Amino acid sequence: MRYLLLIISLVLVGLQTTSAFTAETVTLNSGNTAWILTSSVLVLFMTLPGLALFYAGLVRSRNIISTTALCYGIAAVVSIVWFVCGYSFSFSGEGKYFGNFAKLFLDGVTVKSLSGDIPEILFVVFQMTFAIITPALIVGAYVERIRFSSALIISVLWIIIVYAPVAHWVWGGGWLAKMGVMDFAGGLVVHTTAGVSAIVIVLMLGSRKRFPGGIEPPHSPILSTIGAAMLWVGWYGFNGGSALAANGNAAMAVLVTHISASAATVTWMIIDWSRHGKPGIVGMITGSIAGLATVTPASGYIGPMGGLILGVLSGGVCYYSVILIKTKFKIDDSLDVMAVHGVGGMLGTLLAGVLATEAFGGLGLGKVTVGAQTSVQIIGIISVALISLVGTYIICQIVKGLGGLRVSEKEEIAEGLDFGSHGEREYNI
Amino acid sequence: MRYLLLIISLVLVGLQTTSAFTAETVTLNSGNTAWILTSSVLVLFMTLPGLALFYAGLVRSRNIISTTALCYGIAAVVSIVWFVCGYSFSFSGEGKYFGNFAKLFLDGVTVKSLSGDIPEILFVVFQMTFAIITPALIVGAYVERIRFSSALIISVLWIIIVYAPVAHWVWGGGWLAKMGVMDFAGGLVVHTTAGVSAIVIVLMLGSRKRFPGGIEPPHSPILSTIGAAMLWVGWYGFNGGSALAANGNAAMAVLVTHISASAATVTWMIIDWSRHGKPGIVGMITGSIAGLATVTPASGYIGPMGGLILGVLSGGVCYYSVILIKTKFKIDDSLDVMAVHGVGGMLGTLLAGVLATEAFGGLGLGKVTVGAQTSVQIIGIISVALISLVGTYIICQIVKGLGGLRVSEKEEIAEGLDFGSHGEREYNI
Amino acid sequence: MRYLLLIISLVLVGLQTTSAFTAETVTLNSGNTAWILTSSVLVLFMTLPGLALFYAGLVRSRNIISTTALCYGIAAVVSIVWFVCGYSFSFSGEGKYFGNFAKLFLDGVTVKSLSGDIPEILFVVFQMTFAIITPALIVGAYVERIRFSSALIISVLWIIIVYAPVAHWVWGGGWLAKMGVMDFAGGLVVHTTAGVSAIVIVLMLGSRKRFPGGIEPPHSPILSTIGAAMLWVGWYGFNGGSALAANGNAAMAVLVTHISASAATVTWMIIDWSRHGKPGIVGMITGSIAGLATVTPASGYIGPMGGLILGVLSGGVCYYSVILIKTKFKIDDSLDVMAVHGVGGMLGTLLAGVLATEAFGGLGLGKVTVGAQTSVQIIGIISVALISLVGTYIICQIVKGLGGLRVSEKEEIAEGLDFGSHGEREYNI
Amino acid sequence: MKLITAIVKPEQAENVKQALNKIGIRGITMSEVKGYGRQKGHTEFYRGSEYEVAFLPKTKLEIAVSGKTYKKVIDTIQKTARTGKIGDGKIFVTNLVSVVRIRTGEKGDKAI
Amino acid sequence: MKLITAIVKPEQAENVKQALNKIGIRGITMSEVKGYGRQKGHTEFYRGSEYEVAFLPKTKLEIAVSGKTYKKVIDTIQKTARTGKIGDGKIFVTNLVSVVRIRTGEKGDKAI
Amino acid sequence: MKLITAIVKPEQAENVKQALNKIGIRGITMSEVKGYGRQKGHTEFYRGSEYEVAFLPKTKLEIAVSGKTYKKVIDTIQKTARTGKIGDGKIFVTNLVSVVRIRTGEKGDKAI
Ligand SMILES: Nc1ncnc2c1ncn2[C@@H]1O[C@H](COP(=O)(O)OP(=O)(O)O)[C@@H](O)[C@H]1O
Ligand SMILES: Nc1ncnc2c1ncn2[C@@H]1O[C@H](COP(=O)(O)OP(=O)(O)O)[C@@H](O)[C@H]1O
Ligand SMILES: Nc1ncnc2c1ncn2[C@@H]1O[C@H](COP(=O)(O)OP(=O)(O)O)[C@@H](O)[C@H]1O
Repeated sequence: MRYLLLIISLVLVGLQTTSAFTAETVTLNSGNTAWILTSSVLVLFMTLPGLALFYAGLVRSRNIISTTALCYGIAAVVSIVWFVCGYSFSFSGEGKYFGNFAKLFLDGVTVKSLSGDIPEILFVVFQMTFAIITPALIVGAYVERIRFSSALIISVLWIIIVYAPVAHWVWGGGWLAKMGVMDFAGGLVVHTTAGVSAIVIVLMLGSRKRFPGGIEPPHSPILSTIGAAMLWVGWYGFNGGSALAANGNAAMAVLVTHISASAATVTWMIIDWSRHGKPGIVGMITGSIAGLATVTPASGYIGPMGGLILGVLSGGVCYYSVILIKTKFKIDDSLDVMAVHGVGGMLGTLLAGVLATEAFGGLGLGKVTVGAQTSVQIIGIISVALISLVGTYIICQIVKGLGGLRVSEKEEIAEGLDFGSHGEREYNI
Repeated sequence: MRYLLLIISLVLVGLQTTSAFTAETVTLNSGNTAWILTSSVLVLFMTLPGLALFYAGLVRSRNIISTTALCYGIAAVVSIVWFVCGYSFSFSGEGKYFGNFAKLFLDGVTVKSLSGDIPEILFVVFQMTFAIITPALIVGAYVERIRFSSALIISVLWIIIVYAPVAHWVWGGGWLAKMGVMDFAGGLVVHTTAGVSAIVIVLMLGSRKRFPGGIEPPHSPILSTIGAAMLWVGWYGFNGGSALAANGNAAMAVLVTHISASAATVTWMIIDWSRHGKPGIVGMITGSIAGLATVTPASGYIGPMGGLILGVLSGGVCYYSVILIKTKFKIDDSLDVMAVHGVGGMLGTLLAGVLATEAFGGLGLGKVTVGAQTSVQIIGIISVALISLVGTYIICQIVKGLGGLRVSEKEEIAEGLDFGSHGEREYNI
Repeated sequence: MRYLLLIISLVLVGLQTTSAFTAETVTLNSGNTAWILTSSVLVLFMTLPGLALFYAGLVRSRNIISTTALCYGIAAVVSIVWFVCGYSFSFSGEGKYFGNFAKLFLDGVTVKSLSGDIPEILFVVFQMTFAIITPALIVGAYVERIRFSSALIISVLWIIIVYAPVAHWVWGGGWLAKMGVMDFAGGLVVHTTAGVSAIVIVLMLGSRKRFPGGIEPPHSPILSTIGAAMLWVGWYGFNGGSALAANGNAAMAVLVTHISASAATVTWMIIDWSRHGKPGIVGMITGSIAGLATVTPASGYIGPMGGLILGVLSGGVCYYSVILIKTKFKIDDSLDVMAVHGVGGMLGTLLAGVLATEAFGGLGLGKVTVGAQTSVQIIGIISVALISLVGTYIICQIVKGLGGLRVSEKEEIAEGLDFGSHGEREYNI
Repeated sequence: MKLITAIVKPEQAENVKQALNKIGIRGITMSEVKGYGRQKGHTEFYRGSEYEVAFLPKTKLEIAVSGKTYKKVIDTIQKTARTGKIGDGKIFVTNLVSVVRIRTGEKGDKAI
Repeated sequence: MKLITAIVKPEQAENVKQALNKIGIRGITMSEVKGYGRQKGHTEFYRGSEYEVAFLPKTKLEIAVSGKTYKKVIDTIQKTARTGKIGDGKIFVTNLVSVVRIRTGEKGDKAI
Repeated sequence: MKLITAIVKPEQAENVKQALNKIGIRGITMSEVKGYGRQKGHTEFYRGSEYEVAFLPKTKLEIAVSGKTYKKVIDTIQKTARTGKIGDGKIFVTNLVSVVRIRTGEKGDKAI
C-alpha cells in the first residue's frame, strides 16, 4: 500500500512536471517573440543590403549592378522556395537525414502554432532569413562572370539539395543533432556549406579571364565598409537570435560575437600593417567578417574570453587562407568565400567544444568530454563538407547542361555584366 | 455552510479571473512594447534614409540633394505637425469623420497612459512614423521641378486635410472602421492617399520640362537598391508592427509581406526579361516595392498563399500601370507613385477580403461574407480616393496662390535643383 | 474555523504577493531584454556605419577611407578595452570616483547575472556601444591630418582616463550620481566629454594645413545624410534604451528625442535659409544631430513640449557655436564636434532640470527644487568638462612623445590620407 | 583636316549633338570638364563657412572634320550652343596632321 | 614634335599602354571620355521607358612624341587597340609647337 | 594664338590658377586625367593580393592665349606648378587656327 501510494505520487509529480513543462512550452512569450522578430529583420538586413554592398564594393565598377542583382534576386527566389518546400524539408518530421513533405506550402503552420514559446510562423521567418543569406554568401565566389539565370537556378537547387538536408541534420533533429553536434548559429549550416560549395562552383566555372594578373582593385572600399558594418550589426540578430529567446544566453552570444569581430579586425589590421606597412580598410572589414563567421557556431556556448581567442585565431587563419587559395592555389574564389566563411566556420565549429569548457570561461559541456565533443564536431565538419561538395557538383553539372554557366567573353571583358546582363549602368553622373 | 464556502470561493475565483483579465488589458506588456518600439524605429528608417535613397538614385545627378532634402525636410515638419495636432485629429475622440482637439500638443497623453497593452505615447510615435512616410512617398511624383518651400507647405496641409481624416476613418474609429473596412497597415491610409494625391499634384504642377523625350535614366541604380532594401526590411515593422503586439499575428504579417515582396520582385523581373531581354535591377526593386505596398492592407488577415497571389498580381498590375500612366497618358508622375503605391494599395485593399477567407489560407472573415466585405473595401477605396483628390486639389490651389509650385526653368534645366534650391552639389570628387 | 480559513488564505495570498513581487524584481523580463538587445544593435549601428558615413561625407574625397577607418578601428579596439577593463572601471564597486578591478575581463559576470531585470551581460553590451561611439565622435575634430596609430592609442587611453571615470561618476553610482545629477543618456558622459576633448586635441594637433582658406566643401552631402539618418534612427535606441526597459518611459524618451531632432532640423534650416537664401541639406542634418545631442541628457525626464524647446534652442545655439569656434576663434574642430555635441550636450544637461518640471510638461523633479537641481547640473558640467580637459591634455602629451600626432605635410596635402595612411583609394571607377 | 574643340554648357550639349548630326557629322568625342572664365563661379555655404567655387561644369566636344566642312561645323556649334548668357563657352580649332581609323587603318579624310 | 591623341575602347587601353612601353614610350596621359560614332549606342529600359544612350565609354590617350618616332607610335597604337569591330576609335595627330618639362624647365625633345 | 595644355599635380592646380589670374588670364578649362611617366606608380594591397597602379591622378589645364602672351603663360605655369619632384608634369603648346566665343560669335584674339 505504501509502495502504491509512493508510486502514485511519483507518477503524479511526474505528470505535473510534464504538464508544467508543457504549459511553459505552450504559452507565447511576447518578449522572446519581439526579439526574434527583430532578429529576423536583422538577418534579412544582412543580405539586403548588407552583403550586397559588401560584395558590390569589392568588384570592378562595371559589375556592381550584377553583383547586387545576384544577391537581390537570390533573396527573392529562395524566399519562395523556402515557403514552398525548404522549411518542410528542413524542419518537418523526425527523419534522420531529411525532413518530410508534411509542411509543404507551410501546410498546418497557423498563426497559433508555437515553436517553443514563439510562434512557429516566426521560426519559419527567422530560418528563412538564414536560408536567404547562405546562397547569397556564395555569390562572392562567382561574381563578374556567371550568368544571372544560372546563378538563380543553382541557388534554388542548392537550397533543396544541400542546405535543407544540412539544416535538418544539425538543427532539425537529424543525425548530427542526435549526436550532439554544437552549431549555435550556422558554422556548419551556413558557413561550411557556403565555403565548400564556393570552391566547387569556381572550379567548374573557371576563373575570371584576367585572373590573377589583370584584376582591378576593389572599386569602392567605402561601399564594402558600409556593407560590412551592416553585416556586423545584423550579426547581433544572427547569433543573438539563435538563442530563440531574449535572455542571458542571447546577450552572451551577442557579446562574444562582438568581441570576436573586434579581435579579428585588429588582428587582420596588424598583419596587413606589418606586411605592407599600412592598415587598409578592406583588410579591417574582411577581418571583421572572418571573426563573425568563426564565432558563429560557438557563440551560444562560450564566454567572452573564448570570443577573444576565436577572433584572434580567425584573423590569422583566414588571412593566410586567402593567400593560400588565391595566390598559391590560384583558385579564383573571387571574394574569398571559402577562405573567410568556409575556413572560419570550420575553425569555429572545431573549437566550439574546447572553448565551451569552463576552463575557457564557457558555459560548460555537461557530461560530455572535450574529446568526445570535438570528435562529433569533426564528424560534423566532414559530413557537411562532403554533402556540399557532392551536392554542388551535381547541381553545377545540371546547370551546365541547361545552357552554360558563364557570360560571353565580350561581356565579361568589354562591356561588363551590368550592361551585358542587366542592361543598366551605375554612376550616370 | 459548505455550499456557502463553495459559492464564495467560486465568486472569488470569478473575480480573480475577471480582475486578472482586466489586469491583462490594462497592464503594460513589455514584449509587445519592445516590438512596437522596434517597429517605430523600422518605419522611421524606411523614410530616413530608405525612401530618400530609393528616390535619390532614380533622379538625375543634379537633383539628388533636392530629392533627399524633400524627404528629410518633410519628415521634420510633419513630425512637429503630428505632435501639435495630427495625432489629435486622427486618434482623439469618437467622431465619425474627424478626431477632435482634445489631444492637441498631446495633452493628457502621459508616460502612464496605455493604448491596449502598450504605452499610448508609443502608439503616438508608431503612428507618427506612418504620418511621416506618407507625404514623403508623394515626393516621387513631383521631384526635379518643385519648389522646396511649396513641397513643405503642401505636406503640412496635406497631413491635416487628407491624412488625418482618413487615418481617423479607418484606424481612429471613424465611419469606415465602423463599417468594418479591412486595412491592416495602410493600403488606404498610406498608399491610396499617396497615389491619388500624387496624380493630382502632377496635373497641377506639370511635367518636367524634357518629359517624356529628354529624361535621363536613373543616375544610380545602386543607391536606389540600397533604399529599396531598407524599405523591404523596414516593412517588417510597418506591417508586422501593425499587429501592435509581438505574437503570431505579427509574425504572419511579416511572412506574407516578405512572400509578396519576393513574388512581385520575381514577377517584375520576368516581365522585364521577356520584354527587353534583360532583367534590370531597377525593375526588380520596383517590383519589390509594388509587392510590399500591395500586401500592406491585407497583411494581417491573409496566409502565405494569399501573399504569393498578391505578389504575383501586383508585379503584373503595377508594371502595366507604370506604362499606362507614363507612356500612354503621358502623366509625369516621375517616380511612379500612383502606379506602384496607389494602384498597389488599392489592389491589396480590394482583395483583402477575398484572400482573408480560409479558402485562400487566410485567417477567415468571421460572419461577414466575402461579397459584403468586398463592398466595404470598395467603398473604402472610393471614399479615400475622393478625399485625396479633392483635398489635394484645394491644397495645390492654395499653395499656387502663395507663390507658385515650380522652380525656374533655368534652375530645372541648367543648374539643377541641388545647387539652385539648396546651394550644394553632390560628388565633389 | 472560518477565521482560521480566512487567516490562512490571507497569509497565502500575502506570501503569493510577496513572492510574486520578489520574483518580479529578480526575474529576467524578456520584453525589456528584447528592447535593450535591440537598443544595443541600434547604438552600434550609430557608429558602424552611421557616424562613419556622416563624417566621411564631410571631408574631401581623398580622406574618406581614412575617416571611415578611424571610426571602424576605434570601434574595434575600444570594444576590447571595454571587455578587459572599461566595464569594471566604470560600473564595478561603490567607489565615489572610480570603479574597481573586480570585473576585469568581466570576471563573475555570467549568463545568469542580472542587472535590474535584464541580464548583466546585456548591460555590459549596451554600455559598450556607448563607449564605442564616444571616442568615435571625437574623430570629427581631428580628421584629415591625424596619424591613424595615434588616434587609436588616444582612444584607448581616453576610455580609461576620461570616459570610465565620468561614466562611473554619473551612471556607476559615483559622486555625481549621489548628488542626483540628471543625465539620462549621455549629455555629460558622451557629449560633454567628446566636445571638450575635441577642442583639446585640436589645439595640440593644430589645424589642417589649408585651414581656414583652402578647405574644400563636403565632398558628398548625400553620404553624410545617409549617416545622419542612421544616427537619428539609432538614437531611438540610444535614448529609448537608456530607460533600460520597454515601457512608457522608453517611449516618451523616443518621442521627445524625435521632436527635438525635428525642431532643430527646421530651426537650422530656417537660419541657413534666411542667412544664405537657401536651405542646404548639410545644414539640415547638422541641425538634426544638434537636436539629438541636446535632448539626450534630458530625454527621460521631459515631455514633448520640452523636446520642442530643446530642439529650437539647440538649432540656434549650436549654429552660432559653429561660427564662433570655426570662424571667429579659428579653431579647426573640423567637423564641429564641440559646437554640435559639446555645446548641445551641455545645453541639454543645463536645462534638464528646468524642463523636467511639470510646468514644461516634464515628469517632475520630486522634492528637489529647480534651483537645486540646476546647481547640481552645473556642477556636473564643470567637473566633467574639467576632467575631459585635463585627461585629454595628458593623453595628447603622452602620444606626442610616442611619435607625434600628425601625418606628413606631403601626405596631408598631396596624396591624401586614404593612400598615405591606408594604401587605398575610393572611387576606382 | 581640323580638330574642333568646343567648350559648351552641359545642358546645351545634346542640342549641339543633334544639330551636328543633321549636318552629317557622325563622330564626336565628349568629356566633362570644369571651366573658369568671365562667368562668375559661385559661393557655397556649409555650416556657416563660405566656399568659393570658381570652376563650373562644362562639356567639351572634340570633333575631327575635313578641311571643307569645318566652317559649317563651327557655325552650327556656335548657333546651337548659344544661350546668349555669359559662360556659353569657346570653340578652338587646330590643324590635324593626320587621322587614323583604328579598325581599318584608313588615313586622312576617309578615317573621319 | 607631335601630340598623338588616341580614342580607344576602354578594355584595350591596358594593351596599348604595354605595347607603347615596349617601344620605349615612357609618358602617357589618359582620360575617360564618351564617344559617338558609327558604332551604335544602345537602348536602356527602366520601368518600361526607353532611354537612348548615344555616347559610349571610350578612353583617350594623349602622347607627346618626337618627330621621328611618331609614325611608329601611331602604328603600334593602331595595331594593339584594334579588335576589328566597329567602334575601335581614332588616332588624331597635331603638331606641337613646344613642350616643357615642368620639373626642370627643359624644352623640346628632351622634355618628352 | 596658342593652346597651352598643362598636365600638373592636382594639388598644384589651385596655385597655377591663381598665378595665371594675376598675370591677367581670365579663362581656363580644367579636367581630371591620369598620368603615366617617369614617376613610379604604386602598389596597393587588398586581401594579400598586389595591384599595380601605373596611372596617377593629374590635372589638365587648357588655356587659349594670344600669340603675344603665351611665353609668359608657359613661364608662369612652369614656375608655379613646380615642386621639384618627379612627376611635376608637362606643358604642351599647339597652334590655334581659330577661336570663337560662342556667346557673341567673336573670333580670334577678342574671343579669348
Ligand atoms: N582662354 C581660355 N582658355 C581655355 N578655356 C577658356 C578660355 N576662356 C574661356 N574658356 C572656357 O570657356 C568657358 C566660358 O568662358 P566665359 O569667359 O565664362 O564666358 P564666355 O565664353 O561667355 O565669354 C569657361 O568656363 C572655360 O571653360
Ligand atoms: N570625327 C570624329 N571626331 C572626333 N571623334 C570621333 C570622330 N569619329 C569618331 N570619333 C571617336 O571614335 C570613336 C569610334 O568611332 P566609330 O565611328 O564608332 O567607329 P570606328 O572608329 O570603328 O569607325 C567614337 O566613339 C568617337 O569617340
Ligand atoms: N610623352 C608624354 N605624353 C603625354 N603625357 C606625358 C608624357 N610624358 C609625361 N606625361 C605626363 O606628365 C606626367 C608627369 O611625367 P613624369 O615623367 O612622371 O614626370 P616629369 O614630368 O617630372 O618628368 C605624367 O604623369 C603624364 O601625365
